[in-house]
Amino acid sequence: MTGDILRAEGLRKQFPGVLALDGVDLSLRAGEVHVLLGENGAGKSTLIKILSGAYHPDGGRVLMDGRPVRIRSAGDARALGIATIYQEFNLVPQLTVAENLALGRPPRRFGLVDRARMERDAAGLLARVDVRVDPRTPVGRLGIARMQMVEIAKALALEARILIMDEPTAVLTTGEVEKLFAIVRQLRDEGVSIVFITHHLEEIPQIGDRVTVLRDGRSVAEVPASTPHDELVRLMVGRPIDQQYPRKRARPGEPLLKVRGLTRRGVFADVSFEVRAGEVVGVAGLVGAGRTEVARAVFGADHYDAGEVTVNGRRVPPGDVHAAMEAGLGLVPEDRKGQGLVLGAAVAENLGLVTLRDATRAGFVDRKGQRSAAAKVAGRLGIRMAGLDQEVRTLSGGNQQKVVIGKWLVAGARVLILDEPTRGVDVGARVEIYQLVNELTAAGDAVLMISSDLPEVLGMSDRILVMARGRLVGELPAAGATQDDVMAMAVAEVEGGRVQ
Amino acid sequence: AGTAATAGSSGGGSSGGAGVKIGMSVSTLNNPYFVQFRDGAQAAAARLGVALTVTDAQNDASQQVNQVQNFTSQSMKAIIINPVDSDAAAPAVKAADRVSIPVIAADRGVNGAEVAQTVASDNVAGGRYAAQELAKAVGGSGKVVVLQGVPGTSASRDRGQGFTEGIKAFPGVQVVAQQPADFDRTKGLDVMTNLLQSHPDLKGVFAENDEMALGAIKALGAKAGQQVKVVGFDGTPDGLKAVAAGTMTATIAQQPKLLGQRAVEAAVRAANGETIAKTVAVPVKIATKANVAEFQTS
Amino acid sequence: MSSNVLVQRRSPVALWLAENGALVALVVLVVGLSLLSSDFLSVTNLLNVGVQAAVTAILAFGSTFVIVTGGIDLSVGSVAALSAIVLAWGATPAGWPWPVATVAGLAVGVACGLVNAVLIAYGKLPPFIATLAMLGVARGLALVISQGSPIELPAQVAHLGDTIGRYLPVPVIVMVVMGVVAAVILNRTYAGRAMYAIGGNEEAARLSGIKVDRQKLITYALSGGFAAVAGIVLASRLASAQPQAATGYELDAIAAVVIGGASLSGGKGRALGTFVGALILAVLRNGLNLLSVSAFWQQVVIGVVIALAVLVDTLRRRETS
Amino acid sequence: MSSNVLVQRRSPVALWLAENGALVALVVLVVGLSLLSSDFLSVTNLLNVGVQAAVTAILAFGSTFVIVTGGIDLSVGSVAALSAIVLAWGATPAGWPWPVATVAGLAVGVACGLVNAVLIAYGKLPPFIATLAMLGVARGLALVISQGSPIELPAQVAHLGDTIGRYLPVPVIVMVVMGVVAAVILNRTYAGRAMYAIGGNEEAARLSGIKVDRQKLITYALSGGFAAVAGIVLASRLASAQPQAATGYELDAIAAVVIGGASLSGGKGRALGTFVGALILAVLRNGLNLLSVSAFWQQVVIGVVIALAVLVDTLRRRETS
Ligand SMILES: Nc1ncnc2c1ncn2[C@@H]1O[C@H](COP(=O)(O)OP(=O)(O)OP(=O)(O)O)[C@@H](O)[C@H]1O
Ligand SMILES: Nc1ncnc2c1ncn2[C@@H]1O[C@H](COP(=O)(O)OP(=O)(O)OP(=O)(O)O)[C@@H](O)[C@H]1O
Ligand SMILES: [Mg+2]
Ligand SMILES: [Mg+2]
Repeated sequence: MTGDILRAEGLRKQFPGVLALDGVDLSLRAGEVHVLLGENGAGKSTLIKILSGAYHPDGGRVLMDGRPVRIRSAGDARALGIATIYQEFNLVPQLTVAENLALGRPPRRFGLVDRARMERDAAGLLARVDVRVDPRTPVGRLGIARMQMVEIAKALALEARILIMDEPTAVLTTGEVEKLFAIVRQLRDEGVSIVFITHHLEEIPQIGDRVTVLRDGRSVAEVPASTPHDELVRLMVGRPIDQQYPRKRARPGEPLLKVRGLTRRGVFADVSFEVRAGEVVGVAGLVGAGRTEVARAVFGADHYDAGEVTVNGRRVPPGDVHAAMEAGLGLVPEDRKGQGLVLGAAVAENLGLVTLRDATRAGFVDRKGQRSAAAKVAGRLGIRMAGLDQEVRTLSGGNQQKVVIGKWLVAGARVLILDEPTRGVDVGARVEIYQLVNELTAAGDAVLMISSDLPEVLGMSDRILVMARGRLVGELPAAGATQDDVMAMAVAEVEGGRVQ
Repeated sequence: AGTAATAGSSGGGSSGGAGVKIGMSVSTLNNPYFVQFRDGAQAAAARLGVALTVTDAQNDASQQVNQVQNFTSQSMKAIIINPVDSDAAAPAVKAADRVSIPVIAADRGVNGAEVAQTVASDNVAGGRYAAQELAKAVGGSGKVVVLQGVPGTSASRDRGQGFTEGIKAFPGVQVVAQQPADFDRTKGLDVMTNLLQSHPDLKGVFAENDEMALGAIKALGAKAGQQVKVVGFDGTPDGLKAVAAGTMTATIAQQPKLLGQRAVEAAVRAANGETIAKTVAVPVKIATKANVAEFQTS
Repeated sequence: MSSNVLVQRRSPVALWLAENGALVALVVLVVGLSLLSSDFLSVTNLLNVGVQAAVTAILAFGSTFVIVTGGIDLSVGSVAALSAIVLAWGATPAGWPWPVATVAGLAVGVACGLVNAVLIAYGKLPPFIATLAMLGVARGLALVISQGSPIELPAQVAHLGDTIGRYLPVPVIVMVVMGVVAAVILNRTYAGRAMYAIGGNEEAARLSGIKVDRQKLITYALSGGFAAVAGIVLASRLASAQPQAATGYELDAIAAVVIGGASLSGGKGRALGTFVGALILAVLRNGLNLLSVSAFWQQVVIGVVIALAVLVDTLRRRETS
Repeated sequence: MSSNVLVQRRSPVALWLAENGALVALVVLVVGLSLLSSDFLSVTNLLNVGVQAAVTAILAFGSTFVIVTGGIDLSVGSVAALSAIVLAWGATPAGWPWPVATVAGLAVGVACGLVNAVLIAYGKLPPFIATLAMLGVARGLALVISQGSPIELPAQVAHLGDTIGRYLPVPVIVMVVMGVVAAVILNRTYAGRAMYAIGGNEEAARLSGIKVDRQKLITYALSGGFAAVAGIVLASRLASAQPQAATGYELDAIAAVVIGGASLSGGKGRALGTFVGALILAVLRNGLNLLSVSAFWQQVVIGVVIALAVLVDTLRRRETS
């Protein structure tokens, strides 16, 4: 191990209205896992996009093996042996898994794409990340976690010297995280250097060797991965955070949301539960358990075949989002880019989307009122932006997530369904969101929280529902339950097996 | 004419046309002139008792070839083609010749293939008449403009050519602009409005069809027929009305109804195996205020 | 949280220009033409340009709604013709009072839009196909009703083509009014804001409680209604409704919207931009006539200038960003 | 992970049908027309339909590439005309040997496509605007070169319009060959797969090392090349190159592609679907002629049938999914 395989020195990057990087240094040794840590919008993704050729820096330089290099395109990065898994998916939904894995470099025979070989290669890669999916499935049909695993497989296929991973664990459940870590460790032992971004601080000692902390576009510290949790938080946020899960349990009142025998053929069956006023009900399960599908059906985003949903005593017709909202339901979807945000519109517009109807008098929208409401929520969630007019597309991932949650906070729903609400959100902002959940329940509203982050489910729920293969397989009181209890239930064999 | 003879045996009917199927492909029906042409043909067909199928080629030569091909597979006894383009019609006519169906060319000739008869009014000659009329109307001198039809169409080419040839005889008349208005009334209005800006001292306008002429008249307002003389082409009902009203000085009337009628008559005779003349000229006439009444009644 | 938000403010003028880039192209064009032709910059000529822009602009305002939602409306030219024909036919051969005929003409336009919307929202047809079908159907019906011949417009309606006094052409007034209506709808109403949301991300709009299907009905109905107004203005200028009027105008309308800064993938577009786009097209055609550019070259020049106009805009935008 | 996967397998036939839904519409149309007209199902007539579909189909194959990348090419009709005019002009007035003239004609088509691509990829023009500009420019140049008059085609090239023996029309052969070429490019070549990637997610394509700009050059060049072939076939059928040929064919070509199941937002589309789409349009026009539907009503009927054809497809697709 002689010195650094890659060094970044004094990188600067200016966007219109935002100085994203303001002199960032990074040193990466061969065969180490180097964690990048920082609040939402600190500049982590911008840094790695420079290293992977997606952005060009306005200042500073990058050295590989001690020599300065220019990375002008994804192709250059690839030639230098750098592979990247971006925070936002870079998959083509219409193409098959096999084609996505070979994107940009399909195997060819006599000048023509060799599909048979492509599918064989894909099967091998998928086996390596232990994902069971037909390589001929279009990627658009996969769930979000499975897509992430495909992204990982795609990066592995490049057999790079340097592997950069931007929040790969954000959308994975505990089981897959373990699998991913096993792969990472193996690669590290083979001498591959890994840059790893995460907002899950508990993952750092498990997987990392060293940590570089970014704050406001500057690198503020380089510390060993064994640095205590509180110290990392202080470096990152600039202040300590005393309680990570500040749940204040209230006494549950009347049932606000009742779901009876909800069934959608082939997806979920006979799901019944209720959520009471003042309650936070967590929903845990493995990826593909059907939690998202149930949430969407309850909210009217999808149709279902049987069962009924009542909110506050009112029956909600199936497949009617508007009626569900009228009844007092709200849904923060898991896929912020696809379902949560109008990416090309301003922050203010997005925050006002749900309340558009309420802000309308005689057909005219009170845009001033909407703006001030948006400004209030943005301030409260600490959305880091150039202004309310910034396009949501150009916000950092975590800040985009805050906008998705924010738009429902403006709306004031009685029962809020949160699907992976803190995905990609930094520790500080997470606590802010938890505080908001507390305020909602204290005011007599209810929250149904789907999360693959088990500590979060355990820490913030009052009760936990566990789903497996499209069925509700059990319920636990949050107090006293452990991660193992939940996992045991989630993987337990379901009577009847496959849902049809 | 050989084609006509061979078709005779299958005619079966007597001198009339009862039961005969005839196909007619019209270059476009988006133009009142061809609508009248069709009306004349349909009237004649009704009178003779023949079944006339009319298709609209929408000014697209290859669509017209398709339509004529389709006629041949429908076993029409005769086909009338009003070519979108004289050259481009040849392959279609050849295809009909191969299966011995007589073809009558109407309004425009067909170059490069045998037709049983061409019924047409001469657009080039019409253009020359227009030049003479306009020159006479402006008193042999002054600035004039030409509103052109859709660039590249044979009607625009021939009328424009005739006009250019004809106007040479009048050295005092100066053609100061030739601008396209696509045979369209609205475009005629807009283009004329614009030309008036750069040529306020205009004396005359030749429009390659009545639609554009009517647009130009609208643009000229009170000047039309007074300071500025407008000559159109086609003799459509609206055009003739303008001539009667004096806003249009003259239009080269082509008698489209008569054209349609003659074409059907020729087709029926060809279908019955009679020998018919190679060409029939339906005269173009100059409609002016003095004689416009004759045209309006027909 | 973050204490120092790293913000550079840009001047409002710069921002406004960045959003109305087509204006720069228009100004360049106007300056160029004034230099090339002494007739161009007269009041009468500029009014002519306004009148000649009116029909395209009104069609394009309607298309802006559709394009903002990420759709496309190819039927506007045909619908304009059909509306005018229905009006004229109602007033003259059918003998209805002219206000009834006018309402009928407008209603036909709205109805065509609604049919488009039903096919798109409920039949799930791609807007391109649904409105291409309507392009044929509306044109065909206009020809059927009129028997292929122009029909005279009732005199009261034909006044829409007049000029009030010396300097106030009614088509220009109608254009400005329709433009303001379009701007208000887009910026200030629920329907307008919903259009942007749907065009930006239809699924997100739906999950935010916007009734996407119903909003599409409104959008295409507006487009049809604007097309009807355009058709009536067009007919009034000639005092006669032509069944073949406005053929091919859909491409002009869409071009005006896109030149004005909208994106065909939806979520972007402004009434003012569309207005500028329509003016660019009208100025260009007017200028070519004034300069007596030959018929064959005109199409070449129009093509080149359209490309340049938008190129100027995109290059300038890239620099500022 | 989960041992039992919640996947329903569908039969290959059902899948194939779901992906080639337009075929169902075509079959319905053919059956309907055979019942209505006894002339329809004759060999000669079906060959006619094939010949009549050829030009649209070849244009549409080229458009498929562009639409798969999420673009649009409005210039194909004009480019077809320009290519044929250049060929004819080169061979006759200019006196080049016919193979040279033919290569020149094809090269012009490719060049037009490249200009489109440069404007789109490097000038960042919306494809709609870039190709709309080219629509005007190419048509104008065709008129300029030909002076507005048709030019005779060299006899050797005109043979492309012939029929070999009784039953083998050359345009049909050319169409089939171009279709196979398009299918192979789309399915089996790097360029083809890159088109899908760009249309599906341009950013992902770029970050996966695909040279997006270069691929766009290839895409539009192919579209231009296919347009040139279509133009030459069209001219050969008429034995003469017309400056006004193929006017408005761009909409037919796009319609064929979309009827064939492609999406204008990119990432989807197949050569076979496009072929079926072009056949639907040709069968429809042929059928209406055979049935002697009145000219005015034809446009109405074509519009209605196009809408129905795609409606059948989308409704069926909704059921199976
Ligand atoms: N294309 C862009 N245009 C304008 N601003 C941008 C753009 N991309 C990023 N930014 C801004 O740069 C800053 C840094 O963003 P970056 O995505 O690097 O943050 P991050 O550290 O990855 O945050 P997160 O943890 O939320 O993913 C943010 O303020 C963001 O809004
Ligand atoms: N092994 C699998 N292969 C293919 N598709 C699967 C598989 N498992 C689940 N799915 C699909 O994924 C859907 C489940 O969605 P999703 O993964 O979003 O569920 P979830 O429980 O919300 O999980 P999470 O939100 O944690 O990703 C089901 O509709 C199912 O068809
Ligand atoms: Mg990030
Ligand atoms: Mg989920």
